[in-house]
Amino acid sequence: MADNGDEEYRIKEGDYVVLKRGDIYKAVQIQTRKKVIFEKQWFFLDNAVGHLYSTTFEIVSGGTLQPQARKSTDSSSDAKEAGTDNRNILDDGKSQKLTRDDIETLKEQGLKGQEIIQQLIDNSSTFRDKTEYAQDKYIKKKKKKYENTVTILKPSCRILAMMYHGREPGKICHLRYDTLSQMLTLANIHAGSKVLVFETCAGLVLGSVMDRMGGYGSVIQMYPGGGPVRAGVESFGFPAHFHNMLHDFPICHVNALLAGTLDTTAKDISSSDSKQSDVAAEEEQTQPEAKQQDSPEEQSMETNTGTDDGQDQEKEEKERRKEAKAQEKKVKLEEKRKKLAAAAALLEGRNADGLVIASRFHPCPVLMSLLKFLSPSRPFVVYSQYKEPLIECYTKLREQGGTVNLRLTDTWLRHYQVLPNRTHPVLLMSGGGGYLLSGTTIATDRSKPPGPQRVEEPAPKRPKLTDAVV
Amino acid sequence: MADNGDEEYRIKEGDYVVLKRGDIYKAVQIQTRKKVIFEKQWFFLDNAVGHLYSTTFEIVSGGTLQPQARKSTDSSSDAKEAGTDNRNILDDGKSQKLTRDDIETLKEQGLKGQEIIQQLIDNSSTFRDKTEYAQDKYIKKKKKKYENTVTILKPSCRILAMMYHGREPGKICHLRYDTLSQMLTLANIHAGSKVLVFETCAGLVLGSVMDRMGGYGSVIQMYPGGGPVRAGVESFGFPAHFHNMLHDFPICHVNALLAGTLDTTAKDISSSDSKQSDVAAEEEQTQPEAKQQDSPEEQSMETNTGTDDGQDQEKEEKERRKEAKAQEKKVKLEEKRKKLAAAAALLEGRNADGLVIASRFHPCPVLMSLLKFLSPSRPFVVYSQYKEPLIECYTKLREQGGTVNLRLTDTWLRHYQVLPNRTHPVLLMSGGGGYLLSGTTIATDRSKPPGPQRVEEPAPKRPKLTDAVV
Amino acid sequence: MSFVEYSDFIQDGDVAIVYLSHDNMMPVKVQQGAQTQTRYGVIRHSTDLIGKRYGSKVTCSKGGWVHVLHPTPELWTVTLPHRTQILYTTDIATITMMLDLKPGSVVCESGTGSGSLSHAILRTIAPTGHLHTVEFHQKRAEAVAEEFKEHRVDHLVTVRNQDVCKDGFGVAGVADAVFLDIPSPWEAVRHAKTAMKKHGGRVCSFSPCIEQVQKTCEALADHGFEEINTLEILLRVHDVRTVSLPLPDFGSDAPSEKQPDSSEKLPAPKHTAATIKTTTPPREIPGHTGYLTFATKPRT
Amino acid sequence: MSFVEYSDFIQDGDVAIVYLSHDNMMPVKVQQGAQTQTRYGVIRHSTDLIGKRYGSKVTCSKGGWVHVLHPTPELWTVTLPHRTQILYTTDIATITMMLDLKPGSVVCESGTGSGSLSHAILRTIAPTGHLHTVEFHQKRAEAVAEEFKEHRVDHLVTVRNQDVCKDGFGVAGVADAVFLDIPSPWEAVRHAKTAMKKHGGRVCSFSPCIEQVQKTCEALADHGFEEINTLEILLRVHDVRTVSLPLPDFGSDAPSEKQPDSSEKLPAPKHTAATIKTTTPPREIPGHTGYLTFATKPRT
Repeated sequence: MADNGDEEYRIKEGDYVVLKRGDIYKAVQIQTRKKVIFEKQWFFLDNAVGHLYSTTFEIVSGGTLQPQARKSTDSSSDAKEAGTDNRNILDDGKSQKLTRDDIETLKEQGLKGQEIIQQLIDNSSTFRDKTEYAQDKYIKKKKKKYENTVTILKPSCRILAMMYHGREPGKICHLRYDTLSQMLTLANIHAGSKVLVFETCAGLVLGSVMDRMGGYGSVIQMYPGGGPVRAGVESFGFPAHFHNMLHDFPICHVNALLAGTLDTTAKDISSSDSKQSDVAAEEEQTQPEAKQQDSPEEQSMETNTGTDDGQDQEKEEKERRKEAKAQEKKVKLEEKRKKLAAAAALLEGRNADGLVIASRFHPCPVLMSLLKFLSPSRPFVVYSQYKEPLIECYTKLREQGGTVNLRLTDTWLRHYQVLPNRTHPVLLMSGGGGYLLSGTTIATDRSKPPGPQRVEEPAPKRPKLTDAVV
Repeated sequence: MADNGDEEYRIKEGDYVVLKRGDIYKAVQIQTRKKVIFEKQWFFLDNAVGHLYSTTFEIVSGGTLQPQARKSTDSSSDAKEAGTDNRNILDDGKSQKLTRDDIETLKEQGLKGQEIIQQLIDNSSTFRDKTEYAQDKYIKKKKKKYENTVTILKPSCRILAMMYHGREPGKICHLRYDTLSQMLTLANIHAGSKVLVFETCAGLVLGSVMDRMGGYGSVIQMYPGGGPVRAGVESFGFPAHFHNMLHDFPICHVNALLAGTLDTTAKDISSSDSKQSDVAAEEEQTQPEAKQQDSPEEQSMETNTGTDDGQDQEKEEKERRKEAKAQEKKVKLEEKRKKLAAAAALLEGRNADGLVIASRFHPCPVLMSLLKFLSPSRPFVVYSQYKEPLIECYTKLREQGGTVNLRLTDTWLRHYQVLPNRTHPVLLMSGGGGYLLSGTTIATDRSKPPGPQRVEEPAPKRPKLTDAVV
Repeated sequence: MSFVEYSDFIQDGDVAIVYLSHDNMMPVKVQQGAQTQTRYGVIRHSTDLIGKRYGSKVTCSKGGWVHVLHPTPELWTVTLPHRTQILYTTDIATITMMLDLKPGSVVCESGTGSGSLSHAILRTIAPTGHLHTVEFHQKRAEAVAEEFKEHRVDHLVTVRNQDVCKDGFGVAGVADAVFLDIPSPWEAVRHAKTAMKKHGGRVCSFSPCIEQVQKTCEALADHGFEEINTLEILLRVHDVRTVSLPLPDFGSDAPSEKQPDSSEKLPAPKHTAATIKTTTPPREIPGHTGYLTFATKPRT
Repeated sequence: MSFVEYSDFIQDGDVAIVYLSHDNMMPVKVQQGAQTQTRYGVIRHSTDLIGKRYGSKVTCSKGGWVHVLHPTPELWTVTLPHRTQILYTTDIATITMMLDLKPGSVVCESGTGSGSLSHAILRTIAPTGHLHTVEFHQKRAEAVAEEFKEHRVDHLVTVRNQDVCKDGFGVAGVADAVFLDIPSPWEAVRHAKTAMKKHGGRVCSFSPCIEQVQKTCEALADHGFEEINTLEILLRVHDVRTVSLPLPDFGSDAPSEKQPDSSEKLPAPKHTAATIKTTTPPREIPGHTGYLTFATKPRT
């Protein structure tokens, strides 16, 4: 534990980390005396500070973490010996020889979760005869009840993608981790490029893009509604300089920017994205309605009300506070304005290197607008939980031209159990990981209107008579 | 070969059989001196008569079949020893030591296809180093070129379904064999029931239903256009009495039948399904256009032309022939009328036990019409190559009521290579087997109009906020 | 009612399937005077079931209603009492076709388990076929035999309580098809061969693990079986949904000179969302049931 | 142009991808004075390519036209000269994420093969990472090294021509990730461990056969690797199609008393077909590429 050059691998106060138990992950920040709840257990992470990442801790009384001696947390599953079918099982309700009291006694004796589970298995007359599927279910149930270890991991794109998919798929539009990996590759995300991201996936997609760019290049987050959502980006725990590459631009100015009518010197230009906190925006994001679009109006209404009369002193006091606030607001607005101008300048060249879209919005208008910011010969990729909107994107793009290599795909992901004499695909799998439309931009002759394109993507090699080709 | 009680297992003149080589199947009838072309080779089946089904024959000179000594036709693939990767292969074009002349010499020496292939493998310096995938490709290519055996099988639903899927998927609306197996099971096809079939799958689906009913019960083929298509039914080689259970009814009379206005005593009632031969109907079936619907008119036009004037004697002769023909036609029409009346009588009770639909037509109007002929508590299943039309069916059924247990599904089929140290899924798989909508009818209160139904099929257990439930 | 023949009306002694919802059905033994409790209230057999048409809507005591369905092997599969893990309809359908089953087929099966496949086999081979099914476990053999009687298919089936690996199927030279769903199918291959007709037939083995498949394929080849073919089939369910996709607001392309309060004058956006019909897969689906290995027994 | 950095314009010495159609692309080494033959005619590098913008349309001598694309690892994967079977983008994408690759990662790979994965790794770990790739076959090692030079990524990669199972990766304690695509990965597991950082990292082995996976998982466990996880990923392509479904004619419900010639007076059916947008899968698709086994090397 006391090694040299280990500093970067040690857990520090303020670090963003991921808690892990089995397949369950949770991203948290290390904060002193901050109670953390994970898998219905609460504890404090204070003791983890100074330990190496990937250490497994036992949760002991009072929610204190105690580092575990190294060596496998899943010995109980190693000890399994499945009966392959359960032809010898009779459900007489008497298969467990340990009583509730026995278990309490074991706990009092200081037995740890894993040991209790092993006791339960040893005392189950039917466990060995159960099918593997039934055994797994049994162990999982018992583990949930009695196990009390947690491993602290350094976050990575892989871990966070698996975490969101497992815990809160609704927050990331059900984007499965392997689908995310396809997006990053199909969009050729790499250091030094300029990438546009439009996402409503809690910042997971944005963070993954930033991770793959390693702090080199620029990422412009195109965001809808009140403000950019980036909760997920924090969980990556990027070094501070990574944030220098991150820019954002509200989509409500996209048309103006494209028309060349966006005046970034205008005072109120950023009114639409001020005030509303990320948290609020994120909360809204889980709502299916497009409420966010209305919020600017609501807000300007609010700021115009009040301040009619009142008691003199209080009034003065108020006035002063108000002025200070106004001043503060002004400064903030000016900052915002500058940021917006910087992002607009990045976009104006229409020479971005990549475009990644993954949102709950209809992808078609988003894609058609944002494609205009790409250089020719650059990849783009659009995610949707549903296939139909991507069919529409495909059709529009084929009509309009300006892209090649269009492909509508999804992936099929299967995990395996590999054990001596018990190798098979895992019995439950994800139903679907969503769909992707990917392609490459090409140079269009801007002087001419986009006429009907030569049909370049040929029909399947053996065209079927019943399939009319697009 | 001379066993007792084997008669039913021997190939007879006139039998419908299936030729097999590797994964390739072809259905033919045993006919004397009839040239058969299979996998680019021609031969005569005469010699097969009297041999047992499942015998493998060698095709010798003059297209004669010679029974092969029993034992495995794929020893060349057993002899394989794959290099797992092809890291030692260099493409210098010199890997095959046998020249074209060598091979010709081998042939002259009377070596059979399989032996030549083994020679080619033995003389390939790179074969052993090739990856398995490459080896398979190599053997397949060579087999196609040099092998000349054929196995004669007794047809079965399994074999014919695999044959059509492999050879002519367009003729059976790309219905994969496993999807067909689901249909037969989901529709609870069994002896003694009364089943409606609407298909444009060359008769494969109809034949499969008849096969599962074993000659007990009744099958009513509801057919579009000029006449019922049943080429595929013949290939099953059913005993004659199976045809007693088969009825047919043209869908153009369905509305009249449902309205109670169908008069099966009317003279011209069957005019719409006379004349046009099955062959012609089948040919049309491969056309995507709904041309067939027009054909009755075209035909009546034809029969009204000609016969204006000519030489006297010829005229008389013609007249007489015409009359004979007219008489013949009358008899045929009367037969048709009787058949139609019988089918109509079967349908009128609206008490069929099952409904199977698999066609190139839009399934929605077909399903909505034909469901009316089912008893309550009976299963139905609809196949479509595409998912979208079945979504429409589902939606309509949910609006209208009268069914429960609705499920839209497809299946994913994977074959495996199981060989010592070389076990893996087969490297190529079918892209898709089509979609099924299945369900069960329930009794509807016919006195009341079908009002909005209680939503009985609940939302997914953890409804996502972004999913508006139907 | 019988599992191999439809009836129109519910009778005393029938087994009917009470349909509460898509994923909530239950089998009921119909008995004069009996009652069945559901979450919608009580069903009184004498008044609510007997004499009613299958498929009828039955109003329960609490005012909720259910439908009473005629039993089929497929409905039985999703409602039967599990005494073991069972085979589901997707695998069953494939097995039925790939074993060439039809009316008149003679089939051997082991283990019988909870009888899910057995019922589907019986449906297909009736009225002239026969099923010989072997179950190692005595209680289970008795339970399934009782069910066959209740389902009025007992004339089509013989249940044997023995160890198929040691004692075989109890018949020789009669089967058109053999099905194995046991932990060590390779130990039963020779018995399968014995049970089958001299002329030949089809065999299928179901195993969850690939090692079982490997050993079984080897045993099948050793015993002269041909056309050995292993496959896997998975069902995918598509839930039909109407979803609403919000449309983004890219703003106006006019110069942005408007004052804060001018925002009130902006015309309301024309559309704020597009509605589409689509399907979604369930979040988790069965990813594996077992491998199906088929083979042909040649003439011997 | 470089495989790790975009350029706007085509220059002498670049490798460009000529796009003829969706399934017909070819890589071209751009050289002053050179010509490339395509089915649409000749492309003259000096006039048609050099100085042009990537993504431009180029009209060939026969009047047909193509697009010239900037190379990416993904375009390279579908156009590279096959010296071996290669890894495709679907597996590559998964490998990249599951190995935690990013700028700065140090990666060991064996075998290099045709370099399909290598290029994708280099793209991801640039500009500060390094790839140590080991290829058993000398000619192949030389060919891929030459390609790395042409693609201007040679500063990021060391190619070694040796047997990884005997000689390892030629480095120790430096790798964040190791990738194995060799016939006997279990023989290279100890070398993988040696090559990896003391602190730990991720390893992946790609194998087509399950027996290879079984041995590799055992070796990984024996060498103390953790979180051993085997998975498989398959791409499904959905071809967008417009299809026309004919509507059936169920006839009129009026009494059928019409005469033969009355048929001419029937009104034409309103619709004869419905047109829908849908997707179809290709008839045959890759059903298996290989199993991907991932594991974590813990701190040692």
